[in-house]
Amino acid sequence: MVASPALQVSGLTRSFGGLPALAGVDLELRPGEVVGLLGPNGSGKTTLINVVSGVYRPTSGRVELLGHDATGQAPERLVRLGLNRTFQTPRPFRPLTVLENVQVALRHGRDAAQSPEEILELCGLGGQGGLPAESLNSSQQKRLDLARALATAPEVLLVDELAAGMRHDELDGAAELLRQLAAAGRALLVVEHLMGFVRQVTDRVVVLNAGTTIFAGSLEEASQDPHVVEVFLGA
Amino acid sequence: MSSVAQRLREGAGAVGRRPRRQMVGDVLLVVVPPAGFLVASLVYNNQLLLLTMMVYVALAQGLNVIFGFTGYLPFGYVGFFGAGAYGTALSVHFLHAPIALAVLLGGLAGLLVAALLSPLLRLTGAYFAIASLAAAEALYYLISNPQLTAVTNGPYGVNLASVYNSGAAYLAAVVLVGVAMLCVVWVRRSHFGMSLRAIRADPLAARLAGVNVVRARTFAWLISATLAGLAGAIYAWAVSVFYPEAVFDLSISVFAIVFALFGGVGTVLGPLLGAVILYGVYNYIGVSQPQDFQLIYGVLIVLIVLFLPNGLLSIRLRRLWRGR
Amino acid sequence: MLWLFALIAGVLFGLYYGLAALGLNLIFGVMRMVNLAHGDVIMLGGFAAVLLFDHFGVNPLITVLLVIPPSLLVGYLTYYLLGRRVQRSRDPEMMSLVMFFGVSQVIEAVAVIAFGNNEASITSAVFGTRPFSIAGQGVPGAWLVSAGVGLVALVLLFLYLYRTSLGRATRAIMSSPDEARAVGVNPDRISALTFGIGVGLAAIAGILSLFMIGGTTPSEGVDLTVTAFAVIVLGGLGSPMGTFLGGIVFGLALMFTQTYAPVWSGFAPFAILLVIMLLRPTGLLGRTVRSV
Amino acid sequence: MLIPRTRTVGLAALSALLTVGLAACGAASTTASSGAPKDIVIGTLYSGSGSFANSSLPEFQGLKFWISQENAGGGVYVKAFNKKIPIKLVALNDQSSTTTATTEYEQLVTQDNINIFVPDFGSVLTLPAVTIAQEHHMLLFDQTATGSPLFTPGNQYIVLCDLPLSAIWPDPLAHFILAQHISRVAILYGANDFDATQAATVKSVLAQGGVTPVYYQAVPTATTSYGTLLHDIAATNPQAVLELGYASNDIPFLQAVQQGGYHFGMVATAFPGQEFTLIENAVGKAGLSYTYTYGVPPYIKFNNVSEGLGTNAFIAKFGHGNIANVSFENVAGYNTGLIIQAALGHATKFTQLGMRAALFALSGHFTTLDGAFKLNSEGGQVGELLPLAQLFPTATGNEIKIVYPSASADHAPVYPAP
Repeated sequence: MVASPALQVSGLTRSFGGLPALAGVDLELRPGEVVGLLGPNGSGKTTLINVVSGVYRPTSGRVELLGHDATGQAPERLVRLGLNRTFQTPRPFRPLTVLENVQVALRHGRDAAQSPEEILELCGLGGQGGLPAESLNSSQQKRLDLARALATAPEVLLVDELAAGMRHDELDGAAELLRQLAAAGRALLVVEHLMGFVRQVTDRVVVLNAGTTIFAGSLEEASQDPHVVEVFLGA
Repeated sequence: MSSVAQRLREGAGAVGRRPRRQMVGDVLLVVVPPAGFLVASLVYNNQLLLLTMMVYVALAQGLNVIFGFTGYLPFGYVGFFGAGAYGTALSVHFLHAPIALAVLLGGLAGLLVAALLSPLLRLTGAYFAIASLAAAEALYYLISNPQLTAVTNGPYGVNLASVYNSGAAYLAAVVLVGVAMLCVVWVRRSHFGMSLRAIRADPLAARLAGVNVVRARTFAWLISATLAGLAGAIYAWAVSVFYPEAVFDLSISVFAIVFALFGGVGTVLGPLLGAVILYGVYNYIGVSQPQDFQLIYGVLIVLIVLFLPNGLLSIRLRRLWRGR
Repeated sequence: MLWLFALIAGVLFGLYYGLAALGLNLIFGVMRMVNLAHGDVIMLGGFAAVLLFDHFGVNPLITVLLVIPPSLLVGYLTYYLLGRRVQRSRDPEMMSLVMFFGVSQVIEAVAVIAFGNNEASITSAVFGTRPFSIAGQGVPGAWLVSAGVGLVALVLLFLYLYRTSLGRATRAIMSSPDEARAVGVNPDRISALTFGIGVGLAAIAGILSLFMIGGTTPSEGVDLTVTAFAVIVLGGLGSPMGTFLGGIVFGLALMFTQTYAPVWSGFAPFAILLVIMLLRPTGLLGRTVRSV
Repeated sequence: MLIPRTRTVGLAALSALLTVGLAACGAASTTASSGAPKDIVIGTLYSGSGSFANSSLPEFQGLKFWISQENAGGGVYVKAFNKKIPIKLVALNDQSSTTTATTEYEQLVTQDNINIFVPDFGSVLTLPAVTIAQEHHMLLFDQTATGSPLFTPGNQYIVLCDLPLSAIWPDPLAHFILAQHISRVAILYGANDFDATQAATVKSVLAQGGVTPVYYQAVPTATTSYGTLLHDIAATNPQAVLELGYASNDIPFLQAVQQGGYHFGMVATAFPGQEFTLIENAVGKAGLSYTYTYGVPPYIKFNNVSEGLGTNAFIAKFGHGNIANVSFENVAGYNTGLIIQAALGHATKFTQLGMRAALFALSGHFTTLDGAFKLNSEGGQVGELLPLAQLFPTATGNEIKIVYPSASADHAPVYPAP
C-alpha cells in the first residue's frame, strides 16, 4: 500500500531579490494520490509549482522525482523525467489549433504513441481539434492546458487552479477527470481555492503559509488545526 | 465564422494526414518559382538582375525561417552572405575545390559562423538584432584587414575569374530558389515548424510541452544562415570579382528584411512575392527614373508600411474573406 | 603617455557618442519604434549649422539652441503622421524599422537635392586652434565643447525625466504603457513630445559631429545610425545614463585600438559589443528582463 | 476544401507569371543593323547619392560636356563609316551601391544595346563592370578605377583612360621625400585597395633610398576621427606625415591637424588636388596652407594636345574661365570622352576589339589635357605621372603649384612648412 514517493520536496527555498517567496517547503506525493495544496494568497503555492516544474531554480533545497534528483532541472528535462503542470492563467499556443497544441506535446513527450483525439476527448475537447486555440473560452483553454500536459504522459502532474472560472456544471466533470488520472497511477498536486472542489478530489492536503509548510494531513484535521484556521481567517 | 472554418481547414492539414491536394500545392510551391526563373532567363537577358533577384528570394526566405518562425530578427544577416562569398573564394584559392563543392563550402561557412554565434540567441528583440549586426561588422573588419592579406587578400578583393561561368551560376541560383522554397515549405508544414510556432507563441509553455527551445531555435538559425551562405557563394561566383565591402554591404540585410516583411513573414509565399515585386520595382525605378531613384523608392516604402502594415499577403486574406 | 591621451580622447568622444545615441534610445524606450532615420537627422543638424554659419555667421553653439524648436515640430508631425499609425500594426517594432528605412532614403534624397553631395563642414578654428592642456595632454577645444554640450544635455534630460510631471509620465510609459494609460497619462502626447526631444538631441549631435568626425554629407546617415545603435545596446535600452556609459565604452575601445593597433580600430568596438552582449545580455545598465 | 489548394497553386503560378511578365516588360526589341548605326550609344552609370556621389557626379558632368561638344558639331567622327554620327547617352543611377551597379551594368549591356561601355567613378564601382564587359565582349572605358584586381593579363576588354595605376601615383611624392633628405616619415593609410597600393609604393621607394617609415599603419576606410592617431604619430617625431585616404578621410585628418595645433615639416594628403574647392571649404584656408598633394589636371597644364581641348581652353569653356569651377573629375570625365573619340576616330573596324587595337596603336603617341596616353599590356595607364603639388596661401585662398619633379615644377617647394 505504501509506494515510494513520486515527488519528494524537502527544505525548498526560493528568494526574489533577497525576499523569500519559499522558505523551506516539505512535501511528499505518492503515485495514485491527489494532494490538495492550500494556503492564502501570496503563501507561495504558485511559486512552489514554478520551482518544482523548473520555471525558477530553487535557492536551496531538494526536489526528487521518481527517484531522480530533479533539483533545478530545466522544464523540458523534467517533462522527460515524467512531470508536467498547468497554469493558473492558461497558456495555450494561441495561433496553433487545439489539435496542434496537443501534437507538439505528444511529439516531445514520453509517449508519442498516444492518440491526440483521445486525450482531447478525455479533457472534454472532443471534436474541437481544428479550432485555433485562441478561439476557445477560458475554461476550454484550461482544459487544453491540461490536455497538453497529459500528452507528455506525466507521472506527476501539478494542477494550478483548474476549477477557477469554470461553470458549475463543468466542475463535476473536472473533478471526475482528476480522480480518473490518479486512479491510473499518476500523482497529482492540486492548487485550489474552492474547498468544495478540493473535497471532491482529495482528502489529503498540504497547507502553505508565508512560504513554509504549516500543515500536512487530512482536510478534516486541517479544518481543526488552530494554526491553519488562524492563517485562513487572518487572510 | 467563415474565418474560423477556414483556419480549421488550414490547421487540420498542417501536420500529419495532409490532404493530397495540399501536397500538390506544396510541390508546386517548390517547383514553380525556380521554373519561373528558368523561363524568365529565356525571355529576358539581363541575367544578373534575375540572379540578384533570386539571391534576394533566398535571403528573404532564409530570413523568414529565423524571423518569421522564431521572431529573431538578425540585422547583420549579411554577415552570413559575406561568409558564404569568402568561404567559396577561399575554397577555390586554397583547396582548389571544384566550383560546385566551393559553393557548398560557402554554405558551410555560413553555417559555421552561425554555429559560432549561436550564443547570441540568448538575447532577445533589438539586442539580438544589433548584436548580430555587430557580428557582421566585426567579420567584415576581420576579413578586409590588411594584416590578413595572405589569407583573405584583405582589402584588395577577390578574383574568381578562373571558375567564372555565368550560365552555371544562373542554374545554381535557380536550384537555390528551389532549396529556399523547400526549406520554408518544410518548416511551415513539419513538426519542427509546429514546434517553432509553439515557441514563438509561448517559449515557457513550449518547454513544458517538452520542446528543447534552445535546440529548435539554433536549428532554425543554422538553416537560415546556410541559405544566406549559399546565396553569398552563388553571388560571388556570378560576379566573380569583388571587394569585401560589396558582400558585407549592410543594405543587403536591409533589403532582405524589407522584402520579407513586405510580402509577409511566417508564410511560404510572402517573402518570394516580396522579393520579386519589390526588387522588380526597385530596378524599374532605377532604370526609368534614375535621377529620383532614392526618393521614389523611399516614399514607396513609407506608403507600403502606412497602408499595408501587415504585409502583402494580408490583402489576400481580406479579399478572400470578403469574397466568401 | 599614449594611454593617457587615449583615455581622455575616449571619454570625450564617448560623451559625444552618448549624445548622438540618446535620442534613439528615448524614442525606442517610449514608443518601441526603431528610428532607422536617426543618423539622417544627425546629418541634417550638421547641415543646419553649416548653412547658418556660412550665410549668417551664426556660431554653432547658438545653432544648438536654434534647432530645438523646429526639431520639436518635426517630431510632433512625424509622430502624428507616421509613428502612430505604425504603432497600431501587428509588429510595431519591426514595421517601424522598415518604415524609417524608407524615411531615411527620402531624407537622404532630399538632402542631396537641397545641399548637393559634397562634404560640408565648418573650419575647426571656430573653437580655437590651440589645444587645451588636460593632465599634461593637449586636447582640442572642440572636443571639450562637444563633450560639455553632451553633459549638459544629459543633465537637462535627467532633470526633465525625474523632476517634471511630463518626465514622470514619460518614464511611466517607458516602464509600462498600459499602466500609464490606466493612471491617466496620454500616451500620444508624451510620444509626440518624446519624438521631438529625440529628434532635437540628434540634431544637436549633428552640429557637434562637424568637429568630432570632420563634417557632414548626405550619405553619412546609415553609418551614424549603426554606431548609435551599438552605443545604446551597449549601455542598455531605455536607460539614458546607460547610453552615455555605452558611448564611453565605445569611445575608449576606438581610441585605445587607434593607439595600439590602428588597423583593428574598426573591428574592436563591435567585438567588444559582442562580448558585453554575451556577458550581460541587457547591456551595461539595462534592466533585467525576465526571459519567460 | 478547395480554397487552400487553389490558393497555394494559384499563387505559385501567379508568382511564376509575374516573374516572366516582369522580365518580358524589360526586354528590348532593338537589333543591331549591318550598316552605320543611327547613333552611337554610350552607356554609363553615375552615383546620384551615397558615398561616391561627390566624385561620380563631376566626372559624369565632364563626360556629358564632351558629348554636348561633339553633338553640337554633328556627332563624333567614326572612321569605320567615315562620317560623323550623333551620340546618344544612356545613364543609370547606381546610388553608390555595388549590388545595384552590377545589375545596372548588365542592364546597359543586355537591354540598351550600347556601343560604348563606360563605368562609374572609382575602383569599387568599376570592378563589377569588369566581368560583365568580358562576358559580353564589350571594351570597358575605365575612367578612374586604378585598383589592382581590375587588370589581369588575360583580359582584353579594359582600357584605363584618365589616371595612372594607383601603384605609380606616389612615385614622385616618395622621390621628393628622398630628395629633401627627410628621414623620419609617418604614413597613415586607408585599409582599401586604392590607398594600400599607394602606401606600399611609397614604402618600397623609400626603402630604396634607405628610409624606413617611423610610423606605418592602416586604418579602416570609415575612419573619421584622427585626433588620437595624430597624437600618436606626433609622438614618433616625424618630419613628414603622409595620409593616404579618400576625400572623406583627408577632411577630418586635416581638421585634426589644425585642431590639435600640430606642426610638421611636411603634411601630404591625396585629394586636395582632385577636390580642391570642396576640401578648402571644409578645412579652411589655414588648414591647407603648405600641405602637399598629388598634382592633377587642371593644375598641371597640357595645352599642346593631339585630341580635344587643351587645359586652358577647357577651363575657358567648361569653367567659364575660372579654374576654381573645374575639378579633376570634370577633366577625367571629359578625357574619357576624348579617349572614346580617339578610339572611334582611328579604328578601321567598328568593333570592340577594333577600338582596343586603335588605342594601343595610339599609345605613346597621343596627348590630351590629361597628359600622355600610354597603356601597358593589361590596359593599365602608365603614361600620366602625377607630379607633387604644394598649396600656397594667397590673399583669397590657397593656390596649387607643382613643385616636383623639377622638370614640370612651376614653383619651388617650401620645406619645412613655415
